[in-house]
Amino acid sequence: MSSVAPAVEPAAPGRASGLSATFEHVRYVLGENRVTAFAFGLLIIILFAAIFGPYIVPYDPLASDTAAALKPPSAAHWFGTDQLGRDIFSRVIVATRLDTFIAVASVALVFLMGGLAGIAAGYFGGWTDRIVGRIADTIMAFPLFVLAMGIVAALGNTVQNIIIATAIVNFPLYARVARAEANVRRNAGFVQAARLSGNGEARILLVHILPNIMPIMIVQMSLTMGYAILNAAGLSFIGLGVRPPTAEWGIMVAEGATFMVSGEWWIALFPGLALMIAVFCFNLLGDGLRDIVDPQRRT
Amino acid sequence: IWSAAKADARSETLLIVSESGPNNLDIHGVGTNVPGYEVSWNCYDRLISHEMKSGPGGVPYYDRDKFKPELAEDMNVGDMSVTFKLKKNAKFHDGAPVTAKDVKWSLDRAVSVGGFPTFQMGAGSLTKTEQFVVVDDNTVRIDFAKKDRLTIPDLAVIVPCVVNSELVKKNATEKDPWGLEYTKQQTAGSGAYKVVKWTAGTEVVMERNDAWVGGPLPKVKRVVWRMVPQAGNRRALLERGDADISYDLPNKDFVELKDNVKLNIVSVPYSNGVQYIGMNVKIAPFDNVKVREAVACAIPYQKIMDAVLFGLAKPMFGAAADKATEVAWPQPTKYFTDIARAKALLAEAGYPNGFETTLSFDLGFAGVNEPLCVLVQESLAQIGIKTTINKIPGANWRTELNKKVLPLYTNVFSGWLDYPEYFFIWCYDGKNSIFNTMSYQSKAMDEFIAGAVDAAAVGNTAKYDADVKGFVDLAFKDIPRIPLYQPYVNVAMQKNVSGYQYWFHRRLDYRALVKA
Amino acid sequence: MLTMIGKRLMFAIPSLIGVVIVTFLLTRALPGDPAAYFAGPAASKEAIEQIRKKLGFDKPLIEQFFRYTNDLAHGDFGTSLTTGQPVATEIRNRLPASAELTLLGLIVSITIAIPLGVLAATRPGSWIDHLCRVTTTAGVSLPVFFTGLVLVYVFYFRLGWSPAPLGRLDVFYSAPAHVSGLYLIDALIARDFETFRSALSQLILPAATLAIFSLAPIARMTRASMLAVLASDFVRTARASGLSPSTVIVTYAFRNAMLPVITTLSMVFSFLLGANVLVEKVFAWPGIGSYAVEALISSDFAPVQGFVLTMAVMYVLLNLFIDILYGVIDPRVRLEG
Amino acid sequence: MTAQPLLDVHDLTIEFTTRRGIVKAVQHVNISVAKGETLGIVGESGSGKSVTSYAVMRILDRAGRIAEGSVMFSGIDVKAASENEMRDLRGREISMIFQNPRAALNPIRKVGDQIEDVLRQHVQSAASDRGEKAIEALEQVKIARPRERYHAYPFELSGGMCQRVVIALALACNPQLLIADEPTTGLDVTTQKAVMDLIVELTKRRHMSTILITHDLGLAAAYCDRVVVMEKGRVVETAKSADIFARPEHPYTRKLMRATPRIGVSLRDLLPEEEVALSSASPRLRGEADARSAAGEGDSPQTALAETAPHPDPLPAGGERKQKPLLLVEKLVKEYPRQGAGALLSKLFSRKPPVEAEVFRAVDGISFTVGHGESVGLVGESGCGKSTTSMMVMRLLDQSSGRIAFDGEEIGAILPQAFARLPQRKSIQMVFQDPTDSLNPRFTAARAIADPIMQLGNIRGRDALRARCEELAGLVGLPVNLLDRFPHQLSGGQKARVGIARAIALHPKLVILDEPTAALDVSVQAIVLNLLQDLKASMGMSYLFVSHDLNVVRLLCDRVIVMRAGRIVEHGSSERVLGDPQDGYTKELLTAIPHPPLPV
Ligand SMILES: Nc1ncnc2c1ncn2[C@@H]1O[C@H](COP(=O)(O)OP(=O)(O)OP(=O)(O)O)[C@@H](O)[C@H]1O
Ligand SMILES: Nc1ncnc2c1ncn2[C@@H]1O[C@H](COP(=O)(O)OP(=O)(O)OP(=O)(O)O)[C@@H](O)[C@H]1O
Ligand SMILES: [Mg+2]
Ligand SMILES: [Mg+2]
Repeated sequence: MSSVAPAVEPAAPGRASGLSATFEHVRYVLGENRVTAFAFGLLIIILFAAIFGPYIVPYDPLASDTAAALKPPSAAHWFGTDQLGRDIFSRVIVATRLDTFIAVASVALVFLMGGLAGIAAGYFGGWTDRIVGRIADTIMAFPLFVLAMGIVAALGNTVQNIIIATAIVNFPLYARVARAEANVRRNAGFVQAARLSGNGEARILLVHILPNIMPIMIVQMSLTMGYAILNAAGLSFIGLGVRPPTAEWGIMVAEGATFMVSGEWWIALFPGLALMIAVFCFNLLGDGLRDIVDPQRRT
Repeated sequence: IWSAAKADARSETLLIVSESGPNNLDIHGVGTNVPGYEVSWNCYDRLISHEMKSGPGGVPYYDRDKFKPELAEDMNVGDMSVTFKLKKNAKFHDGAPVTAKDVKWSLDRAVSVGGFPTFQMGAGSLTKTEQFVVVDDNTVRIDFAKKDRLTIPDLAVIVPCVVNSELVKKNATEKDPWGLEYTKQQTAGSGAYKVVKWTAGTEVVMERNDAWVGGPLPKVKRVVWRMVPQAGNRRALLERGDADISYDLPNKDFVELKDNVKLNIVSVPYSNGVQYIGMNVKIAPFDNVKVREAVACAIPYQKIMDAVLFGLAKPMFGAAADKATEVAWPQPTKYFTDIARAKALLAEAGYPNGFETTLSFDLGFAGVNEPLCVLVQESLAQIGIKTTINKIPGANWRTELNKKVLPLYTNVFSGWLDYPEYFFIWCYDGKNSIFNTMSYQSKAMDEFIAGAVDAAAVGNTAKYDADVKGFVDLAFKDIPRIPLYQPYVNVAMQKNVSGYQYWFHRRLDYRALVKA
Repeated sequence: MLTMIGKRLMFAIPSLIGVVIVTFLLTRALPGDPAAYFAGPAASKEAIEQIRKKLGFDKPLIEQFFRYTNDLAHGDFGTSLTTGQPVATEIRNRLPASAELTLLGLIVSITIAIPLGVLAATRPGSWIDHLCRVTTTAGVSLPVFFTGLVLVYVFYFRLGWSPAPLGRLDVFYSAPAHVSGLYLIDALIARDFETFRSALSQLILPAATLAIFSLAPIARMTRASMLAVLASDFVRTARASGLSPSTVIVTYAFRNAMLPVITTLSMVFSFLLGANVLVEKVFAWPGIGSYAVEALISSDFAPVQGFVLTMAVMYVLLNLFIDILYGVIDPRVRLEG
Repeated sequence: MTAQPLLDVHDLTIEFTTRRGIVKAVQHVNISVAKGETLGIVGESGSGKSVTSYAVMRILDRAGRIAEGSVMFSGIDVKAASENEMRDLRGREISMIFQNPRAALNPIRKVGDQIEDVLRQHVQSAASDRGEKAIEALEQVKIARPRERYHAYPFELSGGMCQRVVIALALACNPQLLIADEPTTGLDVTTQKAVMDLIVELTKRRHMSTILITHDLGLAAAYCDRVVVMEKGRVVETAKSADIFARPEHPYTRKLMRATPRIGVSLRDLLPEEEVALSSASPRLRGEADARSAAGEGDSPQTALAETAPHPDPLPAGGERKQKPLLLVEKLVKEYPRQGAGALLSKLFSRKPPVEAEVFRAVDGISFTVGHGESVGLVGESGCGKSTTSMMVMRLLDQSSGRIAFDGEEIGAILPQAFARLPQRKSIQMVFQDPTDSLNPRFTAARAIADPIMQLGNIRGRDALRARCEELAGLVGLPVNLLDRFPHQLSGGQKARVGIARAIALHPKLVILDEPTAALDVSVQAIVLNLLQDLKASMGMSYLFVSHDLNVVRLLCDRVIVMRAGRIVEHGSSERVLGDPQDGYTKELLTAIPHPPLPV
């Protein structure tokens, strides 16, 4: 019976059923806002490179060819070659996967830590709130980048530790946003109603509050994704990045920086551009998502 | 827009840029770093120094065997002692005369403070304060503990510098009897320059000591030494003519700057220095000599020379198969890149499918080490050895080496005293010094080394030559470390700067520099 | 007001304690061995052990911690291994350099971002709005070190417009007499305009680098909060009362919109202090950021601890300042305090 | 009124460009206001009242524009005037008072300064005596101690005082036309009356014209000379207010008028004529009959109920079990810590338990009962503790002291967290004040209704659940095809039904209704109230009905409890309390209600 129900209703404005309405809305926002549509396009390219990158690149990103070292961009090497004659185009493309992985993984991790802690703090208040708040305050009091450096330096510079460090550094941000959102909802009518319906506290938190906070959190995630990439790049720049010869944008920029003055601009420029485009894309997308999620809050 | 006075100041000031600066102005201090040596060398005097000769490419190069007086007026070598008469008009920066008491106090200090200075003194068999005797106000005698041909040269290195003992004692405390805290922050010597301002990590400003008697009055009045961490910026500064000298630039920059008509580039090989790949012979599978040989055959030597060093180094590989071993160090091995042979050797050693290990390097020298390791990694992968590259921050590098747990790594060693046996004592002797990072132990090796040392002391040339050839051959046969190349010291200067001299410590000697 | 300050400071104490503990543990977890470092290149194992003992690193962690906090309580931050100087002195010497740079960066950023945000908010959806969004986002998307390097390359190396990236002053100028430690201000006090110009020209590129990075959050927040305020009832009332657009925007909308922006500023400042670390490295800036990086890379405990603690205290003070500012603007907060 | 009117709106059409295309918010509207006249604009939410007034002042949103027609104000063409001319007009000639006075004032600017801003803009006084003028303006609106208030910030004033400041602001420059857009919503009934009287007095004295926008027909009729009725962007009727109740011409006006709760009518009378007929046959209401037939369901709700209801014996109101009440509340107290920094600081510094003075009693020892099948009204002005009381009874909030017995069992001692899992939870349910806020935005209507059943009910399986949801939807008259919608896709009345369906899903014995119609339009309110009435009759539930609208309570409740500042001031049967109030406060409440003229 329920399956026929939506068909009965004529598609009056604003009354389209859930999914298609969302889709409509997304399409509207993308249509209205060219910039977001553009970011969306970029995201697709980035995801494509991350997934298929290793299979489509013309050269092995790790293979050196000292005879062809430091060649400027050409038909054979679109982005030129680096000191060891590795193809920069291939390296930039292949690095997409690692960099997006670092971004996604650290964001997922901080969402699990900060997001949940923040929601619990906002919802339960009291001691939970105080403890989570104190932790967030303490982390905030650190110069964040230096904290990330410290963590990576202490734990060792592996991808895993870079992810952990980035997640920890973002903890306060997530905890605060989640806390604020949960706090305004803790006494909302629908939460009271859920209590009346016999939902336990944990269930209210996870089933009723969390999904309502998700949109805001997704925006937050998109924005911090960019920050995660920048953070990893910064760590690489001071020598705490992933291990060579792994292709990673930050490392490539840092290595290329030495060559900039001597005229081999392409070594730093292309990874730098890739880095910038990715961060740019995530940032714009975050803005766009905010539009979709909550047009009032657009910034 | 320069005012006239500023332009004047500019012509009399030398602006040096480098990556890092001193952490201590006194070489006797605890943990003084390499840039600190430069301050010590220019601001303190020693009793004697070396003469110059013409080195590779016509660059003035210190003469290992010839000494010239610095604070001493003359040197009188006896059978078991050496006597120095001090220059009468020598004065410290504060005007106090340099006396025999100061010299003894300084040498006592060097052998007493522990750590590196004491150790370096020991390399010349200078270990006890009793060896330093004040004969009169102007005369010092140094007694030999035993016959050692390194004793006199060791008096010309940086460590046995002469310190203003009265001034430092005034500032010493009970806890710090040698006044190390005081000399850490200011120079108290009689050298050609004195530090007038030091901001750690930022700049050192030195001014000429016009009353210097250690040699001809230097031409440069003022030296400003700035730390510029970014190599690109250092190059930019040079190319734009803002900096006068930079000496730690990537090799590539030096190669390219050679073509720059406005600049003057000097490249000189490190004396007694080698960059090598080390393998810990106590850790499987590197305990197997065949594995070590296989690795030696798999190193992409020429690629490293080209892509990493841009030709600015002396190859230490690929000597002709029939070439006789020389009585010299360093000298090339007979290894060259031969993947097929490497594979065969590895199979013979029982690792036909290779193995996994880590390849470590010092992040402080990442510019060279990183591409080098990436090339080595790639090449080793071809014979089945999978390596993970492990970057170790400079400060921890020594700690890690000390633990002797790194299976495979690259490093440079170079000895101040340019004698083969000096190098081998450090790096190959069974006494297992910290520079014997491979934990290599061999009775035969120890005998060759001891033999050479003794032969040198008594001047037995034939025995000496045989022993040197013996230990070099053995080192190449057992191959615990694979020499790659002899690095170059590269210095880039503006065309109007001249007078560069190469010293064993490889730091700048301002005293000879001239800015036109 | 005073009670509010007291309250704020009291609330900050637990975080500061947290910071001290975390940094202590973090630095101890660093891989280096300061004893080996101190012992020098050719030291034996025994010599290293001896130095370890002398430095107190052989003691259990708890004891080391108490020693450290005890020293801290006496104002002793320890001594840096790499530079050999007492950390407190170094921080005191270097802090003004970082502060001058960060503040100038922030000021530049604010003077650009806030008008931009206001403009974008008054014309939402217009080209200026999109331009504001895209340019500021682009700014925050660039890794700061990359921006810095490119700026140096273009403006110093290629064009020669900017002086050599050699720190705070040209080699041939001497620092003005120390009053505030900020060269710009000190030079003005000393009426030494040549030095002022030199210091300013050295500051331009690094400050611009920081400003580019911090435009986005400020502009965005300004825009968002302006939009919200412009849509609020009291702005409508003001309009309906016929107040002139400038009065409406400045007196009514802008002052209210500033409240969340000020909160953002504290975030941005803390962010900039982090970014500073990289910028200082690029521009050979003798600030505390580059100092901390070097120390961290070489596992030099004392400077890292000193740096983090200084930063944490600054952060607390900054927040206090912002709270006070908030109170000045918003009477509701004042009353609560 | 033969002379040229002060304001003449002719054939006005206003369009908004929105995400869903162009919306015509107002179409072909004609309104005129004569000098000295008070005109009421009445209509339900969204009917275009505000937009019309914004157009008059030309302060429409960026997205809106006057598409057609003209607005003439004393000879000036508002549509064509320059922005400068308009600015002179606004505030000096025409001014406006908005709903929610607190939000209408700049929160961080002293009220005196805000008044001065207007004076300065319109050069109404020299700089020197501007302050005096502002104080004078405050005096005019009868604010006590105007000199002090001059320096006050809006947050330091009560809602009523804020509204007075807004009025002072609007009248500061002696405009000719005052537009008051729902000036009293959000205020207490007693304050409401004071404010309205003030506006009328001031405008009359100054011979000003007034437009009063409201959705309360009673209010309009009581204060206006003429009333304009708007529906869906169009004016459907214009009449003298004396006539409009007597001879409503347009069906919409009639509907509105009927739906307004007033003395001497029954709940049924509130419904539109055509639906009274329908509802007498079954409790189902308009929209639901056709929806159900579309869904292919034919059973009458009573039968459906009889099959599943655990309590199939509906009791008549005030039945024989009255002696043993369903709910017994005794000496219930709720204390909150007093807020503010003082309390916070003292908490930080002292370890002593908080002393008596530091707490605030929101509910101060009240006792009452609710019998089986009885409905009890709880009335009182905002902040008197009505919601707090209901929350405690619901076990959503812990009381400070006192006891609560439900159906003979003590439930007062059970902590709110523990109560969720007890069987009694099923028996006490609640319908919330704000239907939007009480629905999870991410749950469909069906999911929302099913939630209590899934947690506490014994129906398992998707299909069974679905069937039960549809059944409940049928009961509350919610078309089945709306069950798959999300809250934002439902209208206010529909959302209210979802909330009610959810509350009755478990056959509760007691339902607490916390101002269930406060957010709804009168006509929707009428329908919902009837629905509640019918459900109660068919399911034998008891109600505790919280409201501040005495007229509504009179219609729905058997007994009334009047609260003030946490205490009960009067209680008794509805007729008695509302017909013959004993307490002074109750009397005051009653007189404050604007009474529309009775229909003939
Ligand atoms: N900025 C806007 N953009 C789009 N549509 C709008 C805008 N403002 C108002 N509307 C539409 O205009 C119509 C009339 O709105 P208006 O505010 O005049 O209603 P109202 O009669 O004042 O209702 P209420 O009693 O709720 O205040 C509504 O349907 C609304 O959706
Ligand atoms: N959590 C709380 N902390 C402190 N005070 C509170 C809290 N909740 C309510 N109050 C106070 O208790 C009093 C009673 O509030 P309650 O919500 O019961 O009023 P109400 O009669 O329902 O009013 P309304 O008609 O506005 O809903 C109010 O003065 C309110 O400010
Ligand atoms: Mg309205
Ligand atoms: Mg309430």
